[in-house]
Amino acid sequence: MSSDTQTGGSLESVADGYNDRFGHLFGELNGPQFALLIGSLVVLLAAPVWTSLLGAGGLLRTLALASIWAILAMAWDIQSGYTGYISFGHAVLSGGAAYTTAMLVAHVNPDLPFLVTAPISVFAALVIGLVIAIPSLRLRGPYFSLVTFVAGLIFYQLTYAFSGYTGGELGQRVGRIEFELAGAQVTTFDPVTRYYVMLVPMLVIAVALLYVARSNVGMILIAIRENEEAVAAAGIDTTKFKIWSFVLSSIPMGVGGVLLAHFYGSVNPLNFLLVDRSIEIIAMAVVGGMSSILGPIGGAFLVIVLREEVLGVFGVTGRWVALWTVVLLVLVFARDGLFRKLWHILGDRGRADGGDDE
Amino acid sequence: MLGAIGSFLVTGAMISAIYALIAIGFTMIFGVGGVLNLAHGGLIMLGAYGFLVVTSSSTVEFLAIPPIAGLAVAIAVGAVASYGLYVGLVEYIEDNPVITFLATLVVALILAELAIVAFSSSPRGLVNLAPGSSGQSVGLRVTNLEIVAFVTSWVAIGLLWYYVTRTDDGRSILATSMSQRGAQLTGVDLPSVKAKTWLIAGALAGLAGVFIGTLQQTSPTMWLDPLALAFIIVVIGGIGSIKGSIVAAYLIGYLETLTVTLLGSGFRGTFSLVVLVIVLLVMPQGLFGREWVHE
Amino acid sequence: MADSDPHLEIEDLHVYYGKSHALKGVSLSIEPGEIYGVIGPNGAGKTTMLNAIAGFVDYEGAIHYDGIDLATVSPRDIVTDGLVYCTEDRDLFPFFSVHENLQMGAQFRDDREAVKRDLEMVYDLFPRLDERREQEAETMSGGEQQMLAIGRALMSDPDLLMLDEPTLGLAPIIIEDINDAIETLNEDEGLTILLAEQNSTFALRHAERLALLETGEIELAGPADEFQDSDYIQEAYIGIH
Amino acid sequence: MSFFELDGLTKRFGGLVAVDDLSLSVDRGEIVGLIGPNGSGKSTVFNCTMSRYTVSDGSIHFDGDEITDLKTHEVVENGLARVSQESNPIDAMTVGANIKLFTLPNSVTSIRGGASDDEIFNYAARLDLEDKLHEQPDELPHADVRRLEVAKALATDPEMMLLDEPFAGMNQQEIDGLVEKFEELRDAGMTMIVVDHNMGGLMRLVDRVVVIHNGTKIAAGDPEAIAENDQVRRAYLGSSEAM
Amino acid sequence: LGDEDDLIRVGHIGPLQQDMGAGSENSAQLAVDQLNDEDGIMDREVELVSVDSLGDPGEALTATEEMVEQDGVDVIIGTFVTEVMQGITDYVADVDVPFLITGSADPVTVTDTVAEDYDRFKNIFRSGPINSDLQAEGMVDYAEFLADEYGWTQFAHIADDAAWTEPFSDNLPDALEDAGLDVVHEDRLAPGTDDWAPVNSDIDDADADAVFRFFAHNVGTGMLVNWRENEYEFAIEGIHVPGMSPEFWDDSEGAALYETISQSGAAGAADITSETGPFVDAYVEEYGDDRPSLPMYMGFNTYDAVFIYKDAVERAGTVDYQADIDTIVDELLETDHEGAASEIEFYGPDEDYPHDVRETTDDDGVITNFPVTQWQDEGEFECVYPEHLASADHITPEWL
Ligand SMILES: Nc1ncnc2c1ncn2[C@@H]1O[C@H](COP(=O)(O)OP(=O)(O)OP(=O)(O)O)[C@@H](O)[C@H]1O
Ligand SMILES: Nc1ncnc2c1ncn2[C@@H]1O[C@H](COP(=O)(O)OP(=O)(O)OP(=O)(O)O)[C@@H](O)[C@H]1O
Ligand SMILES: CC(C)C[C@H](N)C(=O)O
Ligand SMILES: [Mg+2]
Ligand SMILES: [Mg+2]
Repeated sequence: MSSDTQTGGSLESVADGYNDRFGHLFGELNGPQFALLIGSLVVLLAAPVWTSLLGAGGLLRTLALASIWAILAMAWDIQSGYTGYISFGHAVLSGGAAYTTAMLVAHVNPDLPFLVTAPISVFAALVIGLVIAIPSLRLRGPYFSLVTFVAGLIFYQLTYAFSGYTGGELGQRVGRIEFELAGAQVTTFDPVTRYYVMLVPMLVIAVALLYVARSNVGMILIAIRENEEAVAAAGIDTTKFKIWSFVLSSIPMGVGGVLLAHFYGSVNPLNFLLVDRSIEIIAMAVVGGMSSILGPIGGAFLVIVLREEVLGVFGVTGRWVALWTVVLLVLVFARDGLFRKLWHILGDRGRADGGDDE
Repeated sequence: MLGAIGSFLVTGAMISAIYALIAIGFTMIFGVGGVLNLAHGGLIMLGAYGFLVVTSSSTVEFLAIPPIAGLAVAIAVGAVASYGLYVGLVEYIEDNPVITFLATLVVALILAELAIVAFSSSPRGLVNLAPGSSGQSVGLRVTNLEIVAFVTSWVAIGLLWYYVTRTDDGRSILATSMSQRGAQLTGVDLPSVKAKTWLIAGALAGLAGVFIGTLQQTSPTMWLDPLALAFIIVVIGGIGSIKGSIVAAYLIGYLETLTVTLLGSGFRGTFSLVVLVIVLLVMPQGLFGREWVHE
Repeated sequence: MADSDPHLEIEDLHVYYGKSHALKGVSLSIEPGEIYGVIGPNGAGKTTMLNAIAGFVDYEGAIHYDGIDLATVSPRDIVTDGLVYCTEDRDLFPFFSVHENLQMGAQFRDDREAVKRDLEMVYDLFPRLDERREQEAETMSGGEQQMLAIGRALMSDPDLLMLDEPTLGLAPIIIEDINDAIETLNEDEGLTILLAEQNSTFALRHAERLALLETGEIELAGPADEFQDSDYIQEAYIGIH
Repeated sequence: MSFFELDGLTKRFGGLVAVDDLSLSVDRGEIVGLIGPNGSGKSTVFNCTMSRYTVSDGSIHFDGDEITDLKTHEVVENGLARVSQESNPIDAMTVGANIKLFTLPNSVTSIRGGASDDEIFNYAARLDLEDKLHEQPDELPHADVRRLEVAKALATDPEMMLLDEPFAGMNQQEIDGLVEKFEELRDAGMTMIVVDHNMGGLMRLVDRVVVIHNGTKIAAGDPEAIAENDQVRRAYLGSSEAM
Repeated sequence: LGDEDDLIRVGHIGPLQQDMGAGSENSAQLAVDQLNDEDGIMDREVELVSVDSLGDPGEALTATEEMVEQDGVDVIIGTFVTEVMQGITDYVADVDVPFLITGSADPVTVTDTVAEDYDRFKNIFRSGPINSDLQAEGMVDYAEFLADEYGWTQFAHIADDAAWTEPFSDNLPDALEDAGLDVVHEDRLAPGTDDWAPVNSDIDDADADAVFRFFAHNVGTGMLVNWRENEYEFAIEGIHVPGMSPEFWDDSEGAALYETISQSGAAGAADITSETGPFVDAYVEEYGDDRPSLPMYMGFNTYDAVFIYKDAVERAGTVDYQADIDTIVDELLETDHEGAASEIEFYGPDEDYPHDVRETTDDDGVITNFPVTQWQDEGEFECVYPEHLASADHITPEWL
């Protein structure tokens, strides 16, 4: 591709520096793409500063919430977006982790520290993920989606059937995150700390998933989506990789679920298990651009900011009508996702050969 | 004891007929277009609210038409909405099953929220088509409405069965489900077959909406359970098989009645879901289904 | 209709798949009652041309059938007007029986008596199908499926039959059966046939006139005997016969 | 024991016996042709070997090991590769990536691995695809797609290949080119079973022909003898004209 | 926090998209408007900040934080669902903002908090309704009334599977037996039950004369329809929150007929105190065309709470809860208010239900601030119990 960048060679040379060192790990970038990434990162890391300057403390809470959903959307993407086995019940994984935390607190010991409940809950998400994945991955296409959809319904109903343990419709209290880190007390009571407690795991997970997605594993997962038989013919155990994708997905889903439980301070079926939640996760990934990891992050921030900050003008119910309508429009008119579009526009403007975001 | 068994059999039969009605429209759409129309539950809800608007004196007073006319309105609302959904949305996206799956579900969510805006989230009752009950003398309790629903469902199912399996038009609908290209090559009028399919499915949904809306309640959340049921029944019965849907509807109807009788209503749906998963794993094509052929 | 009016007339046909230009201005005309062969290497655009005629792809240019501009007619009406297409992929109804598949071929026809006669004709032509009336199409072998596809097309009472690669992947002995069938239909029923073939032997054997298509353009068109010494045929068939 | 051996292989689909007690052996370095009428069970034999179908009865041995009940990927790891009747490229990936996929290790933790760009170039070059590495498969002419299928099979470094109708839909010129490539592979020690209805291409290539009909062997021998065999003519070839 | 201007901000939280929450919000607004028509609170203008709990503890916590940190409210009034209230108590206790509960009924609201750790939770009060322990007692009184009236002795008991009904399930059956009545059937139902045929048929099979059902999350329309169509021979009594909506008659197409509901304020059908009538009239004048056209029980309690807060802070001479919470609490404890719902006084810190509203009783010790209403002919809401407040007689279906 010919070099016609006016945006300044310095940007390009920084991007090149990155490409030389990390390009093979996370994918190559051109100047504008690099600027977008670094810019977004700075905006996110500095959010407590600029939100308080703007007097928009509520926005910080929204961004914290968006970070959690970004984890969920990325986690869905590495499984469904990459393998093409579209899960319609992913909220079960995050919900499972959240409920594990809640039930540990409610039924084992209310004083269990976060550093104990969190790993157990993430592990629970992994177990649930495998319980769903192992039988259902034998099925293809709509059948797989159906079983995951149904798994969501089953878990939803079980919270009612076993309301003695789960608190039924009304759910259970979880409380805040409190733990010690390097001698300092970290608590989500403080809005700024809470924000970073949500943001940092999101960034770590993003880097990890990007690394995996740009590796052999990502290539194989995509190939499974495109043509599973061809992958088997290549001597690759597709079952193993599909299950692996569920593992890669369940762990961050668990992390997201735990964070969300502490963010709300409580769990209930509505916020954690209702089909709407699974669909929201998918909507974020699709709006951002499936199978790109970065796209779903953008999708999550867009959807959550719309939902919490912008569409509120339509009222409590109206905002959902508006939000779902936006999602529907993206599905029909930009089914590859908004952020992927943006990424490709930047890719075309810059010098490097697109961002191979697949 | 006899009374208990009798009432189990009767209750099961009533509910199962309605389940069959719910599922068949969904089966048709899935079978013919390969479209998983997750807005099917939304259409059922529209039927119920359509009936509410025209029959209740508390919504639009001067309307308040007799319930039997309201039934016709509900059927029409379901049919038109269903057709509108197809030409307004599904037609443009049906090439991509994932997008279609998602978009129709989003439509259902939008419909549910709109229902809240229009009617608030409080559930509503519907004017009863057939008040009263029968059978107390022999120790069985059945409301007249259940009897009406049972008979109407079977008439609708019977007509549909005849249409699909015994007429050229109907055979074309089945054929289209197997191969769209083949249907075109043999001169099937695709737009008209699709229109008919969506209209019929929507009409059945509207009809079912009135029965569910009266027997249970009419509320903005009433779309999900019927959808889940339709989904489960269709998969257990086998994609595209009308016979399968009816058998599975009875299986699930009786299973639920039994579960409720023995374990209480909290476990109502859970067992159906478990049965579904088992059926899928043991015989992925369902009882009467064919392997899902892509395109 | 006067003999001189072409049955099918294609003028300056262009088809694009995205940026790629698959047909670049093809013109040809087919007379009633003739067998017309279109040959050419892989990817030349033969299937694309038939798909355009059947209304399955968008095109530029004009296609007239019995004087009707096909652009103004829906794919369904093209079939009911007697222009019937038997595709490369066969496109059978996999879960219908042989008999039901044949019935579907005639689903738009009202002339019940004639349909019955045609059904007997097809069963006469392909005794194999007669033996397997109740077998589901999906479970038939490749060759039987090809017979069924042709049979189903005949049930639509065609005036002009388009056959795309009727011999692909078939055993030599079945190719012979199909040879006989084509000859019978053309000679006894006066059916016009447009035959697209990549393996030219078969087309050369039947067609009265041929067109050679390469990368979307007609390289050569004319009576069959002119073709025997064309460069393409020579090159493509080195080492055969 | 031969290099590759089918022993009493049987495959039933419900009541239908697609392959019926078929035995067959192939020596290292041999090219065997497998022919028979449509529906005689040829592809089914390949599908059983590659474990796309589970075997109803009988056994399959390869290079001294039993491979009857292995999974597809395990069969491939053992050194068998198949070019199937339908081309199966991944259209969303370039030709190069399609080939690379076939070199990736079967390990979820192997993040980087598989063939280097040079190696991929070499695989492609063996089938004259080296100029097309950056094209998408759906932009390629049919013959190139078939060559890509062979290149992918080669990329798994097989010792033996099963070729299902490699010549279908090709003209004579293209067939000749492909026959040459196969001969080069034979010279490099590759063992092959080839299924095709194109007698011109097939008979030139193979050392030996096995004919099956209704899933059972009806004849075997060198190409000339088979072409003259009456039973084969009646069941498959018809009047020799079609050759 | 947000106190630079001279406004006093009254925070309100409830499920605003439901009739209950909307009625409560309207009532709060009415109270604030009435205050501003006079001298406000401590001569400062009052502003209402109303947030939606969405009936969800998580959302409610977010909304509460926002209300306290962004909007700087001086008091929080509301919460309908007990679980929502529990979701925000930790936070509310930590920030010390006075919190007057006006909808949630579970006694643990105070017994697990104020009673356990007074210093931490002292800013939490409930001005209504009386807690479910006391409500259960009230129900026993009512059952005895029914037994006298109709000779009913066999009762069934079913309830939402939710926190607020636990006291009913725990206490009511025993208390009824102690009163010499039989409890022939008991059950708890998951919220969202929509198939009522088995529920009614179980009650019928048990030969109950009446069923006490306690629904706040379940909607009993289907139960009523099924009951009427089958002409089941038992009466339907107890609590049914959706049935408290003045719009329920229309919503249920008249299926509401004959059901009774206990609720503070008696839906305005009776003059419980001298404040009741004027409040209801003012409400109807302002909001009578909206939904709900009457305040509903939470509206009464919320309206009262605004005035209780006003009186207390004016006595305390401060609204600065961060500095003076102890003074404010002390003054709240002094409350003796003639409210629209009833006479309001709080239990003291050392009693069984610290900071909870006291029940009022008549001379026989019968609880009077938990009256029973009944849907009667043509959609009239009547108060049928206690007898001295009744606007009409309790009636039973003609098929009984
Ligand atoms: N749907 C499509 N999208 C994009 N390109 C296509 C499509 N269908 C065909 N092509 C391309 O158009 C050209 C003509 O294809 P066509 O199938 O018409 O050839 P053909 O002559 O029938 O070949 P064959 O002998 O292989 O059947 C080829 O280059 C092919 O790759
Ligand atoms: N999945 C299946 N289910 C049922 N029957 C099958 C299945 N696969 C193949 N068959 C049947 O098994 C028989 C053998 O099929 P196979 O594909 O092996 O034939 P083939 O020799 O490869 O034919 P061709 O030359 O047409 O490719 C056929 O009768 C076919 O209908
Ligand atoms: C119905 C009310 C008296 C109780 C309220 N719904 C609660 O959850 O506490
Ligand atoms: Mg072609
Ligand atoms: Mg084959």
